[in-house]
Amino acid sequence: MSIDKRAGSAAEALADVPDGATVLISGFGGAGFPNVLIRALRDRAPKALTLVVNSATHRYSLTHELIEAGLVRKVVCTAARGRDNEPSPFERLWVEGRIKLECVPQGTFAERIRAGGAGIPAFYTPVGVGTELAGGKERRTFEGRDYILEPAIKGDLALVRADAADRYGNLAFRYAQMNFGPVMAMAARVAVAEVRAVLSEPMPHDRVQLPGTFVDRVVAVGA
Amino acid sequence: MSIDKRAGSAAEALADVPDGATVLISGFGGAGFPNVLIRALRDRAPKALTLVVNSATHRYSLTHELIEAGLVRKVVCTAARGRDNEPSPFERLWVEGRIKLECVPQGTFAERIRAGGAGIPAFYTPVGVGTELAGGKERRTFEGRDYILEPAIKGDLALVRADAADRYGNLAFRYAQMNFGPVMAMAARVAVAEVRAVLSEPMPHDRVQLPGTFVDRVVAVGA
Amino acid sequence: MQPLNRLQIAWRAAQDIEDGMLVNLGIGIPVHVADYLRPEADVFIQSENGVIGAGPLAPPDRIDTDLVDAGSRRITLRPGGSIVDSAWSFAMIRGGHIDVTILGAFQVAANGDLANWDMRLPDKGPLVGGAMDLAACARAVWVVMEHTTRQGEPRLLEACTLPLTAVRCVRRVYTDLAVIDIVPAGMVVRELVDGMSPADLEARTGAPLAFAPDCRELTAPPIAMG
Amino acid sequence: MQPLNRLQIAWRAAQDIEDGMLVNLGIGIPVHVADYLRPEADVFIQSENGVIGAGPLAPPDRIDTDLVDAGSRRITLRPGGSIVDSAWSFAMIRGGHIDVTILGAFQVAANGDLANWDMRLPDKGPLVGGAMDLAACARAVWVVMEHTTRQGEPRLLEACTLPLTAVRCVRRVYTDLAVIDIVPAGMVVRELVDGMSPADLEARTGAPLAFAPDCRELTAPPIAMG
Repeated sequence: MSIDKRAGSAAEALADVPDGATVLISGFGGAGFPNVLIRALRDRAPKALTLVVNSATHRYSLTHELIEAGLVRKVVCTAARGRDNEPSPFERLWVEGRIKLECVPQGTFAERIRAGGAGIPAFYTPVGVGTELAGGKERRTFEGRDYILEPAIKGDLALVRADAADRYGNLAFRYAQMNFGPVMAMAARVAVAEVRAVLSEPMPHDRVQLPGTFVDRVVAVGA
Repeated sequence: MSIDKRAGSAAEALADVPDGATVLISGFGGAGFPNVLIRALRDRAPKALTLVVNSATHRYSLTHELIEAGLVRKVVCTAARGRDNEPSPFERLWVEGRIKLECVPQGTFAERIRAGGAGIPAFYTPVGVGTELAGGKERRTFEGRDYILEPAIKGDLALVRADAADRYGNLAFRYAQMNFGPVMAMAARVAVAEVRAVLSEPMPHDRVQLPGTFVDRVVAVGA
Repeated sequence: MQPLNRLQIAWRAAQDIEDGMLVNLGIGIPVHVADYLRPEADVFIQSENGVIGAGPLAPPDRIDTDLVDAGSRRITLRPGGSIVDSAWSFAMIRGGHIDVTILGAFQVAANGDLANWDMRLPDKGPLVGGAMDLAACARAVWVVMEHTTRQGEPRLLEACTLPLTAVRCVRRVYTDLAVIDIVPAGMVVRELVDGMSPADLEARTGAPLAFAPDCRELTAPPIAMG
Repeated sequence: MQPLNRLQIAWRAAQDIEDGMLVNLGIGIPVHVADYLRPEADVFIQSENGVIGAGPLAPPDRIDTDLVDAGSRRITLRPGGSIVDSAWSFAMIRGGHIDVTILGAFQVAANGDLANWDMRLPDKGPLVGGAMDLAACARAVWVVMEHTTRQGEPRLLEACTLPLTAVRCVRRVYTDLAVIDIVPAGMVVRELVDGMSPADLEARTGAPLAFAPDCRELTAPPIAMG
């Protein structure tokens, strides 16, 4: 039976997401948010999710809908500050103690996810040394410089946005859509991509930016 | 003054390589060997080099010429066995104790070089646990599985082969040429690429596989 | 005495960018540095979201919602520019490949400690983004900021009181009043705005200042705040 | 009694590859597994040098010296195939994304220990390549090898005597005489070549063998050694 990772709809692609799942969601700087998948996840409504997402409050991302719907137990992110004076949905729940937060420097965030997908359980980084985000972390000196130990992040599910896919799950991104997509897909047990279009032919090898071997399901959602 | 990384010749690109340099050389599986640069390095003849190269004995690579010329103090590699019954140049010097060898599993080799370029001083890996290549390395358990600590590798110089470059040092590779090129260029203080052709125009962004910000000098050498 | 406005601070920092540098610009005043680069300085601006060679803002008819910088601004890509994923982008940052990052700050200490990520506002979440990676790992860290808070409190201090971004990282500070280098002995004033005495500056600064023997006047061309 | 030849061993292993698997094949007998995959099993073959979807050897008129596998063979790329750099290739391997790796071996122990990288030959250097990464991190490790050395010494042992590649990693062994699973209790023979008694196999094996209640005949179609 030949490989075919095309799902009929976002809902179908997410039909098996369980309560308690750790969900990695791509997108940064206004590009690459898998908003169709995020909304389908909200509709499916699994409970007690842990979200691993660059921003808990980005205005172009629908991540806040998962938070507002009360589906999220914890957010691991680099940004949790809303733009407005009025608290964002995340900030409201966080101040009330109803949602947990792990704030991570962005490079450490990307590298911990990459490590999760690449079989590295932990690595040392100079980032955060001497700051409160190093609190409780092992500190170690290599060649006269201080570093802290950071653990890998893995997910049950990754939601990724790309431009094009083929039946094998190969992905091509437009411009800054890429951001966390490749590492998140690699680090998750099940990676689902929404794309503008699914090609009818296999993607040419030199256009593939993320091999389909890291992608489990693709959904065409249009522009 | 506008950026222009084009060197007039391989010799010019390597004119400042000092004795004792650590040189990373790309190429694997028969593709991506920077043989024009390797020969230019042999002609320049810096002494007491440490080579970081996938194979010390590959028949399509000219690495052996550096070894035969007596320029190499140590080789860090994944493969040091010649194909023939008769010892290869490396094996002859190694058996005589005139060259040092550090044999590294290939994924650890790639990851240590990437770490060197990515500011990671050390990371844990499951590869090699329980083998003699883990000898002397720190062992640690994460979530019930054993890992060893591996240090980063950095270089003074990287020699890389690609298909095309532009004046900014952007590189595009053909097929399996890529292999260690990106991580080696990133991990070296000075990265030199030999390419089939240097484009007269800037490379289109979606053709760039290694940004020129990691590449210092490019030399067109033809096919 | 005419302090520089925010765009003039950006202009002044831009004058120190050298040919061929790879530069990262933070959100706020720093992104405006790009507008004042000398044309002959062939600079690549890196944005944490993976854009290498960020160009000017896109004109309305050329906006592409996928071509954005880390601040979600719709930008263009300069010739020779390219885009990498976040792991590569931060490998570039953490690996020391960024020549200089220009960041905003809440506070800078005499030893180079930087606080620029968390003002501890009530009801507001933290936002660290790439600040810690950039501050800890760029080859040079320059800060552009106003010399004091709106309430007139100094931002240059003996020790930061807000949460740190990175320790001993800032090399130079551009403010509306002065250009100050941070060296092992502390803060050294290199340029001072016309009409301000060393004592005036010291009164607005929370750390000891040395004045360079060749301390010059801090000037900038007129630039209207947009 | 007709032992399988090397290509027949590869054929037998190929029969166990399931639909859609991502498979890595070692140098030697293992690469030939690709030649005997069932057409309906839509398999991607990964090669350590970054090729994902390695196809058959290139015909002479379509050889491209840049399109090679980890064994330096000039290959083709299957539809949907792509190529990544070595860091990504081994992220894929070490990260547990390879469904099965089929490797050659010098020795396999009853606890699944594998020795396949260093025969300790005089005057010959070591060659570890990607063997340790694959053996330690693929979801399943299968070995294809001849049951004994040319000198008739067993390769299946209580404990390996040659340097280990990885510990407790081998799940299944295909030899010219038998198919053997490695389970926590030790080696279990699943298939045995016609005309060989359990006692005969035990005599050629250096570790205790259990025989599955449903132990079958190991058969393969005739394949001439090229």
